[in-house]
Amino acid sequence: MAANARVNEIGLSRNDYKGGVSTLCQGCGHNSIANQIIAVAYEMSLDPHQVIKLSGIGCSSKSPAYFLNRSHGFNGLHGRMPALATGATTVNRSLIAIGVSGDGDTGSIGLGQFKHMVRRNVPIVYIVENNGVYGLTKGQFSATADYGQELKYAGVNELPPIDICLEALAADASFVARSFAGDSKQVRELLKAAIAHRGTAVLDIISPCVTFNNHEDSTKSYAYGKAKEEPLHDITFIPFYEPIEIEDQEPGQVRAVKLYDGSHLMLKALDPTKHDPTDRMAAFRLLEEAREQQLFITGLIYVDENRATLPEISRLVDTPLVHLPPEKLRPPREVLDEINRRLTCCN
Amino acid sequence: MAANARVNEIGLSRNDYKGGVSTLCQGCGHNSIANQIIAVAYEMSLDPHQVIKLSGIGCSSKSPAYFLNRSHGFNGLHGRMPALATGATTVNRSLIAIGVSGDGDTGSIGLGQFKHMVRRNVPIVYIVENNGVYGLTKGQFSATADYGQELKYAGVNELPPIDICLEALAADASFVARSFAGDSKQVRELLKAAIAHRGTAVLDIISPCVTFNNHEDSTKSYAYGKAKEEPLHDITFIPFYEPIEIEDQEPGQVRAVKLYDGSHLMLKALDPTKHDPTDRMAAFRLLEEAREQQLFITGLIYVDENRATLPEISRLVDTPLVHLPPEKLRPPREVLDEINRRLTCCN
Amino acid sequence: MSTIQDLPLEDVLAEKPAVVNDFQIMIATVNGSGSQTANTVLLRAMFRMGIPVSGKNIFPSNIQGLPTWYTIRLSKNGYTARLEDYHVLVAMNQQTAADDIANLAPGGACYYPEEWNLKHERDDIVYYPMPVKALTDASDVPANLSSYIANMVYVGVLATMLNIELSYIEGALDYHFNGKAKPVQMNMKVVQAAYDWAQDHLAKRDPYAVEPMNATEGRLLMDGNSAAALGAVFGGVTFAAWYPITPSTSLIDALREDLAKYRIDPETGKATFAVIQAEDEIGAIGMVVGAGWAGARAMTATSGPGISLMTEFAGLAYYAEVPAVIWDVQRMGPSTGLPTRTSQGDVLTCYLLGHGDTRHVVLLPGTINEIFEYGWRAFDLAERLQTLVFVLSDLDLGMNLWMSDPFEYPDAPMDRGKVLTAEDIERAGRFARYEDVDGDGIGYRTLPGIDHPLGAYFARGTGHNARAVYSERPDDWVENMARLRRKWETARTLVPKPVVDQVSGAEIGLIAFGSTDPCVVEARDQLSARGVMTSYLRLRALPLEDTTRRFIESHERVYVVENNTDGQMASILHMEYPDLAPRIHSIAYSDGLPLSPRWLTAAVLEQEGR
Amino acid sequence: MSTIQDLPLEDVLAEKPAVVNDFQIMIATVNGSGSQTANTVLLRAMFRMGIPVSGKNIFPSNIQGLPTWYTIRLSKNGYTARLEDYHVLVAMNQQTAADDIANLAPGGACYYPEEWNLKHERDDIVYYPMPVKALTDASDVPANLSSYIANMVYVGVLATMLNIELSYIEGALDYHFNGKAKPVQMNMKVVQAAYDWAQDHLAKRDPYAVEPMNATEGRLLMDGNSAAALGAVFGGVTFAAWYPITPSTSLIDALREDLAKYRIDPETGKATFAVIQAEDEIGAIGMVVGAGWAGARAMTATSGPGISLMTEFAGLAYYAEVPAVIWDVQRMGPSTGLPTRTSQGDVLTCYLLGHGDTRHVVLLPGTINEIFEYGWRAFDLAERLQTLVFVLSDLDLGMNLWMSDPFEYPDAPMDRGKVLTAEDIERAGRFARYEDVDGDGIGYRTLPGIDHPLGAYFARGTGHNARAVYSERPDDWVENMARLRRKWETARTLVPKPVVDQVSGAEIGLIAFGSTDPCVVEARDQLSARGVMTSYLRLRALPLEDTTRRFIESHERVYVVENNTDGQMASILHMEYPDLAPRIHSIAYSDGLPLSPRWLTAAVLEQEGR
Ligand SMILES: Cc1ncc(C[n+]2csc(CCOP(=O)(O)OP(=O)(O)O)c2C)c(N)n1
Ligand SMILES: Cc1ncc(C[n+]2csc(CCOP(=O)(O)OP(=O)(O)O)c2C)c(N)n1
Ligand code: SF4
Ligand code: SF4
Ligand SMILES: [Mg+2]
Ligand SMILES: [Mg+2]
Repeated sequence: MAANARVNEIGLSRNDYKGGVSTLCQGCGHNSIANQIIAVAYEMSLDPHQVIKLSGIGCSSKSPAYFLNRSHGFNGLHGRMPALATGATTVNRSLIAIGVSGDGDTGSIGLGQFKHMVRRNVPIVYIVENNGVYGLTKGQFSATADYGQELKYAGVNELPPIDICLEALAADASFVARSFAGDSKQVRELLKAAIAHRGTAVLDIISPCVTFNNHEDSTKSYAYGKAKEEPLHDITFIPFYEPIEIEDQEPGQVRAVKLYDGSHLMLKALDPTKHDPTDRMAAFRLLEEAREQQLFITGLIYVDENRATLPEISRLVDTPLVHLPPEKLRPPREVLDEINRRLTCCN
Repeated sequence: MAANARVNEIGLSRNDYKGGVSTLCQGCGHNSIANQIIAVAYEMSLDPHQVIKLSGIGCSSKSPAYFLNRSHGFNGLHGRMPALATGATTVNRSLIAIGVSGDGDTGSIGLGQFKHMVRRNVPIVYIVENNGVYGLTKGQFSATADYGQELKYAGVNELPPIDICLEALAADASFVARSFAGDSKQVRELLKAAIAHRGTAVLDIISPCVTFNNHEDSTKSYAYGKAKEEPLHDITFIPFYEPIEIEDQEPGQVRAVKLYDGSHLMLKALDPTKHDPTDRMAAFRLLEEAREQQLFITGLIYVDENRATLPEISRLVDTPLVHLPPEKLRPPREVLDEINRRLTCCN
Repeated sequence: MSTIQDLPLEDVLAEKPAVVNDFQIMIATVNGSGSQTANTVLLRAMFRMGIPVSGKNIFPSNIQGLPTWYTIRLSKNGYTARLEDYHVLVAMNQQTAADDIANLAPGGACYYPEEWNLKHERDDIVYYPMPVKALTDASDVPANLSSYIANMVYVGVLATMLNIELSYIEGALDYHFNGKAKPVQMNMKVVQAAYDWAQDHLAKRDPYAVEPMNATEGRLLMDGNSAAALGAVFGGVTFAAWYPITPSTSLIDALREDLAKYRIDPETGKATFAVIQAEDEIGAIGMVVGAGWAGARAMTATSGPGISLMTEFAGLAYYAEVPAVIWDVQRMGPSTGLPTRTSQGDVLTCYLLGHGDTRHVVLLPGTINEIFEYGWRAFDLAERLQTLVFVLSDLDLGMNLWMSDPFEYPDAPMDRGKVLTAEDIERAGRFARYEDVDGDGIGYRTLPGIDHPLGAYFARGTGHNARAVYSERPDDWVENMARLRRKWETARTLVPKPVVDQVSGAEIGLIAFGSTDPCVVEARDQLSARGVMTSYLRLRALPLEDTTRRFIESHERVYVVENNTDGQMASILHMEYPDLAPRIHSIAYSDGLPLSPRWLTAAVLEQEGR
Repeated sequence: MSTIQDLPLEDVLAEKPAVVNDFQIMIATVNGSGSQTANTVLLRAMFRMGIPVSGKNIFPSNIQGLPTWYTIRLSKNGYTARLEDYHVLVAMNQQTAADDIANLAPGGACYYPEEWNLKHERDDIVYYPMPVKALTDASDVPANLSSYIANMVYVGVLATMLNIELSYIEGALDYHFNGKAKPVQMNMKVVQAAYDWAQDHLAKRDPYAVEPMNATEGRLLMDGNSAAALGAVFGGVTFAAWYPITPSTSLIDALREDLAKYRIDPETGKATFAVIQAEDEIGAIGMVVGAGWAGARAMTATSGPGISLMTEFAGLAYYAEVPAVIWDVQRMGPSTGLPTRTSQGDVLTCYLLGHGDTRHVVLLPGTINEIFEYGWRAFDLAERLQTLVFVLSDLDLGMNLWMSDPFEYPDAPMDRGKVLTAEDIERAGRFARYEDVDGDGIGYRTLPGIDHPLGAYFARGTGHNARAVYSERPDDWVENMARLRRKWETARTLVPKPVVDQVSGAEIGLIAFGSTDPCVVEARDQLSARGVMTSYLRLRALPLEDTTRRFIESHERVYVVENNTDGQMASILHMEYPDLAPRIHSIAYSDGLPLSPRWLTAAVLEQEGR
């Protein structure tokens, strides 16, 4: 039986959740994430018409074109997707918003908007496809780049990285998780939890850039000693890579993932029996410790299901505002007459 | 002996550190802070010509006009002082930069720039005169407003406050302190430490707005039960207040400060014997606990004297860039000749 | 209490008969002193007497303690422009008193607190000391509240001296305090005491007086920002995002109040709208664009600095074709400029906002009525044209009180523009977002949530083809821009037409827009008294439409009058009508104050070489 | 390996004699395939043969896998504009091959990988299959590196077929790899193998060939962004802040490289400059304005979206009068538009950037030399005028390789403008920042750190008087704006004058600027061949100066040629010269590609009714 023939609860096949053909580099972690979104949307039987896809600008922000073709999408401005999402989800509270951003998009230009969106608890699954570089503009450091990391064209990064999860937490996020693009299973699980979450669900997914983040020297990795070949060509040649995929990770275990250039990324899967994700202080501690140990904690770091979302705070009617009929929007003639009466001279 | 007659180590009187006449409201906490800056600059014998005063837009951001008239000042754009400071201090590394911002300026519109400045460890004393409202635009909530607080025109604030100190810490600040405008002594002490600090020194100073933050209901305070008078006049009347001034606070003690409207602010002075300000994790814990207890920790929360500053990272020559002579700036003719030779056809 | 001084004023007064309902009062105070209530009560009292009035508040960009001036003009002829002269001065600010008095028109009246012991240096004006402190102290208002009502002293004194019946004052207070008896009473007590005191102690020695008329019956007095808010409510606004900035803040304040009044769902008690205070103007416009894309009637209000920050999003909305409404209540620029002074300095900025080849629809209301109308109509235009609509007001229009005819209920149902339903798509079997099906340059859009497999599209600011698919193809780009050009031509036919007063035989035409209308109206009368006949066209929108071309063609010289430095509207006319440009001349001035008719008359006469 | 097919081409070729040094090559690849090295090596090889060349890269806005085209034009007459036709096609992208081949000029040559087994559908072109895979596989380059050098196959084949001596290729490779022997050798091996293969297997059946000339001696080949960076270094730049954006990124990349080479202090090994990657463009311009205020020669480089974000700071710098240089390497807008396509669409935006009455100095380099020159001169202007100077380049100028004369060393010492020292102030006994001492509208400034009690001032974007003190006074505002107007008049006299080729008897004039120069130059020749004589004025800066007025006055019709949709420069001319506006016509077009002379010639003929 072909996978395509199968349908989910609402009668859609996996194909109905597909997007356009990706124009990202072969092997780019962003593509894996798009695939997991497709898988999860299919498995959860999301109605694609009720989904909106939002993004900023960057390779990562192109992703929404590569999943859920039947959903409306808005590829906005660099770093400004949070504002678009805030407006759209407020006026139509029945929509499921999936936002895809990059680390430059969210951590550099978009940091302010990101934090204010989190603070407002806008109902959105907000994915940061985090590669520590600006992919689309060819390899500058983003604000999440490792301290001391070296890139061919950008030189050495001498600034401390911004931690998307810590930032979300500090801004009172109601859902904070981290994963790795190559860990499909965990990405899917966290995506499902995020979609089920009412408010802002921040998902920081490490998604290495095969083309520009080919660092030989990274605080995330142990030294990679290969003597460098004389370059035979310049940056305009980009080799093809297979996407990285890791096996299921044991909770609590630290795993080193080998990246395209031989460098390593240190991941540590959260042990849910040891970490209580409703404990904010514990979440801070977790992130701070991981930072000191220079590894990445993956899993659900913090969740608060009780925080009111923006539409709730705004005390909106249940009907999405955009579906209100004209008579609910324009007060009747008598109201204006009464206003005129009250205002005009000389009562 | 008149205070004016006294001079400091560099032969300047206190008067030489004064600014213009304040146009802020009588009793505004911002004025007290300006006065402490004058006092500290005088006491530390700062050379006013080596000081630059920078600010954004707001009542708070007007402050630099009210101290150190002999220093250059730049009253910039709303929320964008960090960028101005970054440029100015990089090209003239001998300057002492004192920045004054507001909670709207830093916490709302300026959050992104603020955090990136902190991350770069730009050498500046960055003061946030924090009153939880937009003073200059007449009393809207800023991002640091208490959750649940009620203002006459803005209604009830349903969003969690942004904690300037926590934000600074998350962005790898090298100096984080909090104080209260009415605690002159502590403000002065922290100002001195901040000025002595090499990198970004973030000073979050609670500075109540006598005019608009006259909240009757605040998570910072115990309920204020006074039955409200029928307003005899509208918002255009602003009563005069005496500035609030508190006595020296015992370390570790919690103190309730009565504000203009009778509401209370809960302050807790840090006990330096109990808190190690070089321990980042401890600083996170401190802030998180204070948050849970709805009080404000005052004192030096975190300091790291070792983090490299932006001019250091940039490996600048010791001479301020703006003082380099032309011959250090424009390469000689021979260099261009050589470039031309290398480039031109057909070597 | 003071005694009445004797001044050798006879020479001045002898020539001057009583001046009734035709002069200007200037009230000089410091801000934060609460004079706003007193001033608007005075204004409204005279309005209720049937006298055409206008009031202008000239205030500083701080909260307390700096000079503030309020002018009240009475004009039996109905003129409402700013006069440079003032004839009655209420000097309550000692700091500026010398200047304030020096500029009082000869023969004028100067009221001041007797506590000052002012030296009466001018002998061509009348001085009236007022026992402000004594009267407030004497009032039975609790001591801690007495300073709240100090300004009522001058209200009472002026009532006596100008001849205003106290019932009008009381009515105005009642209006001001929304019928709440207690504050009305407390204030009235002071007014009455001052009134009585003046009756007893002051002899009228100046010619300025008021008399009831019948020229305001059925009219209302409102500030533009409140009218805009009300208009938006009747436009069915569902979403507003904003960031506080003078002088636009009160627009959103009013909107929030009105929405809470008129747009709470009666069944559930819940809101049929959302108003979000953004973290800055980039956030505000971003939210509005997101909401507009999702199908809401979305708006924001801001001023120059906010407009600057909205530049990038304005370009996105233009090119992705998202409807939304942006109110720019203009203040002085460049930069933060003078936050509390008026200007028409953002015309070019808004018209062209965004990098690349961008051009926006701009509405230019000139009266309170129009502000209300554009408050709702802007949404119809935005949704019909699927684009941003800027509405340019300014501090003068927005924050000052103006007379207006009552508001007219929208003359047509809301125009939600070309939005396809699932059924529409099912019928057509296809959907291409940016296809020019009707030849008017406007495509059909769908809203997120539409229940049809073909219903979705992908909005973006990057190049796209008619099916909203990313495209870098040169022909796609050119076709898209050509369609946007057609849409622009469609916009010409939909925006409000100019108001024209074509005077046969007039060689010269005046073109203006927005808040300068009262100035032009009055200057035209002054000019015609000097034998210069003028036609007048008041622009009400960009893009221009043919009326304006014809108006220019039919006059040898046209002067474009505007309250900015660079003559921005003149520049737009030059670039849009290069063939007519030589006859289009700029008369522009900007010093933070509304334009005065005297200045305009002189400027026209000078340019005309007369 | 492939055998040579026989095609009935005789009819085409019979008419066509050899076409030497006068045709265009199109190389169609996918991006990320590394063809850039092959293409520029080919270009440079022919340049080194003495043939005038120009190369244009038309690439997508992604990193890997999408169509990319590179055109190399050879023109014995020295023309460097984009041709619409191409005559030699190297088809390396199967995805676009059908279109690429369809558009090849009749009689043209099509090279393609033989692995495709391409059907030869056109009988009016010559097909040359190339054994790309076989030759790379056969090379002794390690297998894992072989795809790096696949593109060298077409370099070798073309060398044979066009008649390029391999020594030129080797020289170009040597230049490309900065003299590093190993990559040169490895690449050359493949080139040689392909060359040999073609010698043996391909018979020349098309007319296109190259021959050494002597037209490039002493000239250089460079992209504008590199020239701008070098210019800035010689301008003594000390501070650059930026945020990455195509197509300006390579300007800062080059700047960082050059600074590291030429501006490390030899004594200390430390930097005499700082380059900071900001978090966004608001940050970038803010840093630059802060640095400029503090006395540095500060610059940023960006493109349209960045310009939009800089709007508010641009207004501040204008009004607080802070010197700094902003490079706008223009790409297609509105909005994110086409990030990798060229346009001149930011002219109006930059000229007017900021709300309120704001207006900026804009430099408009048209050649690589000028870019270098303005790279340093912009600082002199900015500091002299104490204002922002925008330099408008574009993707075509900035990222493509152009021939140029060698760079000229600055003809004067750096002009740091009016900066007072402590001694100056001591002597004068006073200091007023915004006083117009010299009548040129430019005040004297001091820098932070000045050691004098009177030396400090307070910069701000709000209203201020001549002493830099906050002021809301109408007269202070008016005086300040009047002074800025005088400064603007001073700017007219300081900015580069237009370059004029006035042809006596020409009825019509062409006005252009920037990257369209090659197009205009060639079109003028075409027009004159059609009997239409034209004069030509190339603008090099705004504000306009009198040369341009006189040029327009001396022609009955003037056409403003520009690579945007709205005719933005024409609009500026209309608004600046309303009296001349009727004779100023717009010829504007923008589809992402550089303008072609054929298009311009046709457009002028059409407007001229010929
Ligand atoms: C205002 C603005 N500035 C700059 C750019 C150029 N730009 C496009 S994508 C990008 C960085 C993207 O980085 P990131 O968000 O990390 O995404 P990635 O490509 O790495 O997935 C930049 C700077 C832009 N489009 N808009
Ligand atoms: C771009 C921009 N938006 C809005 C404003 C209006 N504005 C001036 S001050 C201010 C808020 C100031 O609040 P805060 O920083 O807390 O200072 P405070 O007045 O409370 O001391 C705002 C919104 C502005 N000047 N510029
Ligand atoms: S450049 Fe990097 S981030 Fe962009 S598509 Fe390629 S691999 Fe992914
Ligand atoms: S409004 Fe508030 S913040 Fe502003 S000056 Fe007055 S008291 Fe201070
Ligand atoms: Mg990235
Ligand atoms: Mg504040």
